[in-house]
Amino acid sequence: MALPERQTDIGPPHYEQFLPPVIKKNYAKWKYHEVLDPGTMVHVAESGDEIYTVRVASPRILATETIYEICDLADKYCDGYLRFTSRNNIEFLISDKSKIDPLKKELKDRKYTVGGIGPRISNVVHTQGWVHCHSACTDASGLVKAMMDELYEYFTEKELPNKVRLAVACCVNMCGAVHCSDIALVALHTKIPVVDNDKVGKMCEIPTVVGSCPTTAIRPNPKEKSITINYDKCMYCGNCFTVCPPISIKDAERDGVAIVVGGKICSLRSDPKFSKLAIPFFYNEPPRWPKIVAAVKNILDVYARNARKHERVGEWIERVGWEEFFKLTGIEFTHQHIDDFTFMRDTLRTSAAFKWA
Amino acid sequence: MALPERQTDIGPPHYEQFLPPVIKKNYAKWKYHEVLDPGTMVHVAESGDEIYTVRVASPRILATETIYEICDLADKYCDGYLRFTSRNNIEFLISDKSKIDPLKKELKDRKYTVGGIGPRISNVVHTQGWVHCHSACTDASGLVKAMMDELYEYFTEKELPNKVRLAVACCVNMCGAVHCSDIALVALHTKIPVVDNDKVGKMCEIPTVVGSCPTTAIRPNPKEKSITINYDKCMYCGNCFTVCPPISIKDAERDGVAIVVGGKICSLRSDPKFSKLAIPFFYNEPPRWPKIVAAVKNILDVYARNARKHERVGEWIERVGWEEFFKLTGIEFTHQHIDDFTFMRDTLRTSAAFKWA
Amino acid sequence: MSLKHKTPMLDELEKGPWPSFVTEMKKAAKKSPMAEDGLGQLEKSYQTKLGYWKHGGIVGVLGYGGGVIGRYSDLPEEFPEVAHFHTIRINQPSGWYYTTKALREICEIWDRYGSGLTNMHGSTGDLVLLGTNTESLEPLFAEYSSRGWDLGGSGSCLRTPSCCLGQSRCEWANYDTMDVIYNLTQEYQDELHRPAFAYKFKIKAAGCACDCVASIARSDCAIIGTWKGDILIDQAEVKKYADGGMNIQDEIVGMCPTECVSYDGKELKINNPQCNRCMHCIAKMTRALRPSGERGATICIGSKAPIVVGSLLSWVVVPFIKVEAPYTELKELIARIIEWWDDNAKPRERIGELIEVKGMRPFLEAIGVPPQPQQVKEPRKDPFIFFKDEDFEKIYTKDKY
Amino acid sequence: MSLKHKTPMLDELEKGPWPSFVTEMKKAAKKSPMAEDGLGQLEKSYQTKLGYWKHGGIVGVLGYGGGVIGRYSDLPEEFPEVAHFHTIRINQPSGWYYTTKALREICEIWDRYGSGLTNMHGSTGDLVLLGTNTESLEPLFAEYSSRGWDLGGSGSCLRTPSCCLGQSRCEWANYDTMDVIYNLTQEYQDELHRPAFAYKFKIKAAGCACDCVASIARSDCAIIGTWKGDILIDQAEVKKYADGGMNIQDEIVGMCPTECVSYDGKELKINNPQCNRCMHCIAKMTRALRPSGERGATICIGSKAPIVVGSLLSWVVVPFIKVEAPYTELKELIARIIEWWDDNAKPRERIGELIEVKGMRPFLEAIGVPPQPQQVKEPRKDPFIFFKDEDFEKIYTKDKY
Ligand code: SRM
Ligand code: SRM
Ligand code: SRM
Ligand code: SRM
Ligand code: SF4
Ligand code: SF4
Ligand code: SF4
Ligand code: SF4
Ligand code: SF4
Ligand code: SF4
Ligand code: SF4
Ligand code: SF4
Repeated sequence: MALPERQTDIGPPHYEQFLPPVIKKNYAKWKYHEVLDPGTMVHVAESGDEIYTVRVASPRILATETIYEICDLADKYCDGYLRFTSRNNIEFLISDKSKIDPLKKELKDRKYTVGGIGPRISNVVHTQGWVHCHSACTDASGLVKAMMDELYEYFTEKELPNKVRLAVACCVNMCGAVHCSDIALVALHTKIPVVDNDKVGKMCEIPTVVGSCPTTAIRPNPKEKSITINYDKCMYCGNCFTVCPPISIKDAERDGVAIVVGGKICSLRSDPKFSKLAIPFFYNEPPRWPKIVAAVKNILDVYARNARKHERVGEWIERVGWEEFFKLTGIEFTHQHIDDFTFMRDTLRTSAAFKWA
Repeated sequence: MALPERQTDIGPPHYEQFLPPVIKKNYAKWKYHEVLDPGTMVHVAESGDEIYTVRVASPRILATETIYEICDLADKYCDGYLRFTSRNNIEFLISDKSKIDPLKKELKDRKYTVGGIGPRISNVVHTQGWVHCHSACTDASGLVKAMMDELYEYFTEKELPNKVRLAVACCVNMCGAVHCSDIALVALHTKIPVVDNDKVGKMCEIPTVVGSCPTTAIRPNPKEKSITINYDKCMYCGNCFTVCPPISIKDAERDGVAIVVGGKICSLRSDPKFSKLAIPFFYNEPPRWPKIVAAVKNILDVYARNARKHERVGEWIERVGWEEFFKLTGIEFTHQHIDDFTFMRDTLRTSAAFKWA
Repeated sequence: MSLKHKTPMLDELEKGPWPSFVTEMKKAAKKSPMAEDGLGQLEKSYQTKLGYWKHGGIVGVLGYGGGVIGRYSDLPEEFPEVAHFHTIRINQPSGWYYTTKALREICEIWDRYGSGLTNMHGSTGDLVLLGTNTESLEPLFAEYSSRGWDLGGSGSCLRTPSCCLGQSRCEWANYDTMDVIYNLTQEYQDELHRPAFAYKFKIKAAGCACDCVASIARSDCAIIGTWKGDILIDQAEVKKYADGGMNIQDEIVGMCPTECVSYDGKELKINNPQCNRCMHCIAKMTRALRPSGERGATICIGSKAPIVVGSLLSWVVVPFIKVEAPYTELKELIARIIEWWDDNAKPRERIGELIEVKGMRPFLEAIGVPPQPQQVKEPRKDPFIFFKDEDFEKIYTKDKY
Repeated sequence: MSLKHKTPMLDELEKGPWPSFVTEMKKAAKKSPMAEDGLGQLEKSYQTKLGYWKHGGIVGVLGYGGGVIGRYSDLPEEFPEVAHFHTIRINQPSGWYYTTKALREICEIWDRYGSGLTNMHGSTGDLVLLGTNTESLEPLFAEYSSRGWDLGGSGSCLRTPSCCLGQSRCEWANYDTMDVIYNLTQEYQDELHRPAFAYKFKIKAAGCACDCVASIARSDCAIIGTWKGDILIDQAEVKKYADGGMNIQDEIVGMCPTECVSYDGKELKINNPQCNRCMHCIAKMTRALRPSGERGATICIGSKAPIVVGSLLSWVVVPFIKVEAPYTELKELIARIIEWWDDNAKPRERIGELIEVKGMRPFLEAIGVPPQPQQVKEPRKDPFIFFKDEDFEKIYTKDKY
């Protein structure tokens, strides 16, 4: 079959063609919304028109087969309109109120998971992991699945004090927004890279490699026409490996996962916050990483029990203090928790006032 | 006259010999205190014993003649006991209540200034200035005198929302605790140093000089056996001058004074805070620096009018926001206010929530 | 049809109620040998706790420098079908809205040339097609582009811009995020497809301070909607919230960061000049409160992931800018921002890192924005102040400070 | 007697109500030609807006390396009497308590050999004698030391330690600041008088979180009193404050940073386990509230002035330590702190700067203090975490995290 003629630089299709008529009509004229249940909300326009949204969980990796099925549902109940959210959920956009319940019923029958709206957990922003990335220290999709099986009811039903945003990044490049999440996992290397001197000399520019290291752990090794890494200074960020592939940093037994908590993105109430280290290291335990899942669950439960309504995880911790966070969660405080990098000044305590815990 | 025999490493005299008997008796057994008026307070011991303190302002530079006079007063009213405070005031320690009023009367007659206790201004922590330091960009004592003449009633009478700690440093070495004061002056150079190439080569170690510059503005100048300073990188800290005298940084027309505000030391209510830049530069205008004095007065007045009871300057500003501070004081916000040094990350705004002002 | 590889570990991840990516991979594997070997290699990773992908490699389509992430297996003998396993980034439509017709078309093409696996969506926003070989790239591009779909960004270029759904369904959007992103994407086609920058540059647009697209944390240039004007109060609706069980004192008054809301049990009051527009009260009482007055956006610059000196959040650079079609002011501003960065950055230096190196002043001066207190949480804490000669003439000779 | 130099500018500073340093200088000038020329040179500085002191110079007394700041005039011809104008730092007594007898003695000696000008006191705490010449140094030292006064520190040494008046007159002191400082000063005589450190090291002791000696901002090692136990409440006294017009709700409850005080108009309650011991409530209601239980101190390390990378405040290193005579535990701790610093610091590197370079871990390990949440405002924000092999054995193999 002959290929059609290619075009270049046309950009994405105009969004308008994908908008349901009720949205086109009431564009920029919405008045309010209401969350009807954990998976359903309605937006009401100045005109009185309404659009209903039913949100469905997605594993983000979708086979085309599943997308066809979703399309079938959208055709049947939504006049062929749907969207995805910034956290990779699927949203069915319903103009005809009477179709909500039938849609939900069919979704249930087909084992889709409805939920994620309002003060609860939504989908987990995550990354490629072993599925596709050369840089991964773990598998993101597997961690998400294991975690969400355990936290399932917080997506489908249970309320929390506020939204809790989870994320997983499979290396410190952090494609997955882990740096500002309520609770997140970030995978780490914890061993200094192994240098293949022969190849480094041939494949990489030594000054670039030396310059890539944020802690100046790398020195040229003129004898070998390669580089050497200072054991005491390397903190395994992998940046040298990114710029020079023969520097190998993967290690089956010492790649693992840290848990960070207390980040946030919106400016409501308090400024956006970075996530902070809660637990420095877990070994990879595929396929279900049970210790990590239990630790996340524990943190979430402690938050749910202790935070005030509308308080995000980070807001709650800042109110009670990190001393209290470690006490309440039973997490051990280690040398790893004390910043020795760029935020050190910012994070060391400079006050005689603190809690004993 | 033959000299007495010198001793070494004897350390300071034991404090006990200088304590009034009532203090010795009630040492570590004080129960409470009360501020009776801006210059007088009483401390009451568990035993019921009392010690009265009358606080008197000092210019810190004291001629022995004045000290003799103070001693005469202390002999007359305090059984020969007195002390100085950490902010360089003189404290008369009175065990006999009936002597308070006569002491105060005599102090008044002799033109001493009584005050500084409680929620008001106390003495100004300051440094040597032109009186004694080679590094000075201004005269600290003169600034203090000019400022305190204007703020006098805040020492002797008027209440403020809380203590307001003033300080003056005559260069960025900041011997005067300016970095954590409610309102403070710090003197600055604002021109890059002039290098005496001949002398630098002879008197200084070039690598030390190069290394002394925090912004890497200094490069070796092998041709001249000296150094060169990069105009664009130098921010006039004077550190090169400290390690190498032939680098001269004083400049009569461009040495001046900045005002910083909002610092605090104690941990009450909020963490200790650094002072932040309020006004980046004033020319030196001896003997009375009228613009600086007016600017300090303005900030103090705005604080006095707007802060809540017990709020320190920095606490008030943090509550209302710096946008509001600049609006209320009418101070212009300039490029100089935006940190471009080590605290940059810490101070740039990372939130969509702020006030228009 | 049974699959080529045994996957006992991955099978564990088909259990449990949350939708399983393994199930998705198996679905695809039934139709695609690529997906089948992808699954096999993944199982091996689960067994050994190691990834088996090589370190990139440059592949692409003619005339473009990005849009495809080259990926090769380390174990091409064991998993020949994923010897190549490139991903394709398709520039998503604003707000991730689709019709089923469009989605089906995308899938049908993908089934013909690729693994049948997708990411809906990538974390920059693209519609990611997961796994194909080098030969299929040109045909795929011909098929997609002829139907109106173009590639997204990868490499040192303008990355695919993205936005929250904004005015399409949200009552709080202060400007038309979807239209702005559509327009900017069209404007920057060349910069998006032909990496010529020092490093990546990301733009994200959120309609309000809720920032539902994480712009302040994940884009070099965040456009965040805001307003200048009072919050209008519908007291009848306030009463309904109170009657409905809301504890207005604790949930609204007590949580307003500027202490500017008060409530006497009857009437809600807002001290508008003190409000910092954080959106909390509006978000939690959407029927009762709404912004009024002039609408526009705050531009924040510089956020990025932690490599290599710790994460950055974006910094407020332009507190307020009007955002109205044809977006001339906004486009000119962004052009100046990118130009300054591109002129000054070293390779692999993001704009936030560059500003850290140079300081805000040269940046603000280059883009023509004056210093304003809104740009800082607090003024500088050290006395190491840089002056230019002209500052003395301009500012410090005035009688006033 | 009229003075040698006209001082029209300085004369302006004799006006006004605040005590005038010019008047002091004139008083001294009448007796001392040194003070007279000092005044003259100062007037010249006021006229020209420039200082006229040379860049230091090393002078001192036999066997000591510090305690005297050498100072020479740039204009020795114009002001010959201040060709030398050194200052002498006399180690003040703890708490700056004096008898008139002691003070007079100090002054009499000073009148004989020096300018008659003093600083009561210097900002490190010393009694500073302002201006003498090189020949007078040995006689001065003989006179002072024979009468029980020793020199304070200058140069790269342990600087003169200082303290708030503590238990001598203050109800809040959690330990005996004056005794601790006396003991430490005696312990470290050699380190104080013979600069052998990399740079200066300052110790300051405050009896409570009011920190009346600015230890957390101005000393490398701050000893700040604290307690472990409840705040005791005398409700009758609370009532008196209320009756006296205190708005307990606004002034106490509303200002407690941990929200652990409550007041129902009758009874004040404190949720003690949540209290961070900030001292606010106690300070503002001293008759009603007082700490109880175990007393001791928090050790904070590292503060300094801004040169060269911005000021530091001291960091909590040891949240709680007992401080009881003979202070063995405290002394050993300080010895380990100074030893680690001295072993590792480059010239002119303060301990705070060194910790920034090395990280907290090597420091804490060297001084034998475990990591504790009290040491941080918040845990690290980046994922660049350093591990030692033994960490994996010790911590991460446990079933519990
Ligand atoms: C596919 C995607 C993850 C995903 O599963 O969604 C992704 C995947 C990769 N990212 Fe990313 N990044 C993706 C979004 C992000 C984000 C999030 C965002 O854009 O909102 C970030 C954090 C924000 C930021 O830009 O800082 C991100 C920060 C990085 C970094 C660190 C960049 C930095 O300046 O710190 C790298 C490293 C690099 O560029 O060398 C990186 C590099 C990579 C590479 C290309 C790995 C590499 O070193 O070559 C990954 C290819 C994976 C693969 O084989 O498919 N990726 N990357 C996301 C893009 C999909 C899309 O186009 O929609
Ligand atoms: C659909 C979506 C935008 C899109 O274009 O895709 C969206 C939609 C809405 N957001 Fe959002 N938000 C969406 C991602 C986000 C994000 C980004 C993220 O999570 O990565 C944030 C920032 C999170 C953070 O701060 O870390 C976000 C923070 C908010 C907030 C602030 C919550 C808070 O109080 O801290 C609100 C206001 C609220 O919930 O009261 C909000 C409110 C809303 C409202 C109610 C706005 C409206 O009136 O329509 C929408 C439904 C809320 C809900 O799901 O409960 N949305 N929202 C995104 C749905 C993601 C998902 O599938 O769950
Ligand atoms: C006399 C005194 C100021 C005063 O008027 O009170 C003083 C005076 C000098 N200080 Fe200081 N410092 C004095 C307390 C301080 C303090 C405050 C404190 O100790 O609480 C500080 C800030 C705290 C700190 O240590 O960081 C201080 C931080 C400095 C610095 C900056 C050190 C740093 O690490 O950043 C220098 C520069 C240097 O050491 O080269 C300095 C250097 C100097 C020199 C020696 C100037 C020099 O470069 O050689 C000054 C001699 C002035 C003179 O000619 O008399 N002085 N210096 C104070 C000592 C009196 C005393 O012994 O009681
Ligand atoms: C005498 C002195 C200690 C000494 O050994 O010399 C002292 C003595 C007292 N201080 Fe202080 N403080 C002294 C310097 C300080 C300093 C250090 C400084 O200013 O450099 C501070 C830290 C200032 C800061 O935070 O920036 C200080 C912060 C306090 C506070 C906390 C104030 C607040 O709420 O922020 C209190 C409590 C209070 O005032 O309620 C306090 C309370 C007290 C009490 C009431 C303690 C007591 O029960 O005896 C004493 C009388 C207070 C008064 O003057 O109003 N003292 N006090 C110092 C007098 C200096 C002077 O002449 O003015
Ligand atoms: S976070 Fe790291 S491993 Fe994961 S997709 Fe991004 S670059 Fe790859
Ligand atoms: S992994 Fe990071 S810290 Fe270690 S040598 Fe490589 S670049 Fe440096
Ligand atoms: S602040 Fe500077 S000028 Fe003033 S005494 Fe200290 S070193 Fe000298
Ligand atoms: S004054 Fe400071 S910034 Fe300028 S050259 Fe000297 S050391 Fe560097
Ligand atoms: S960012 Fe604001 S405007 Fe955009 S969807 Fe979220 S709440 Fe609505
Ligand atoms: S938007 Fe935020 S700051 Fe403004 S009134 Fe509402 S809660 Fe307060
Ligand atoms: S620091 Fe505390 S103990 Fe010492 S004088 Fe001040 S209030 Fe009293
Ligand atoms: S000491 Fe501070 S934290 Fe503790 S109860 Fe009093 S005000 Fe609250």
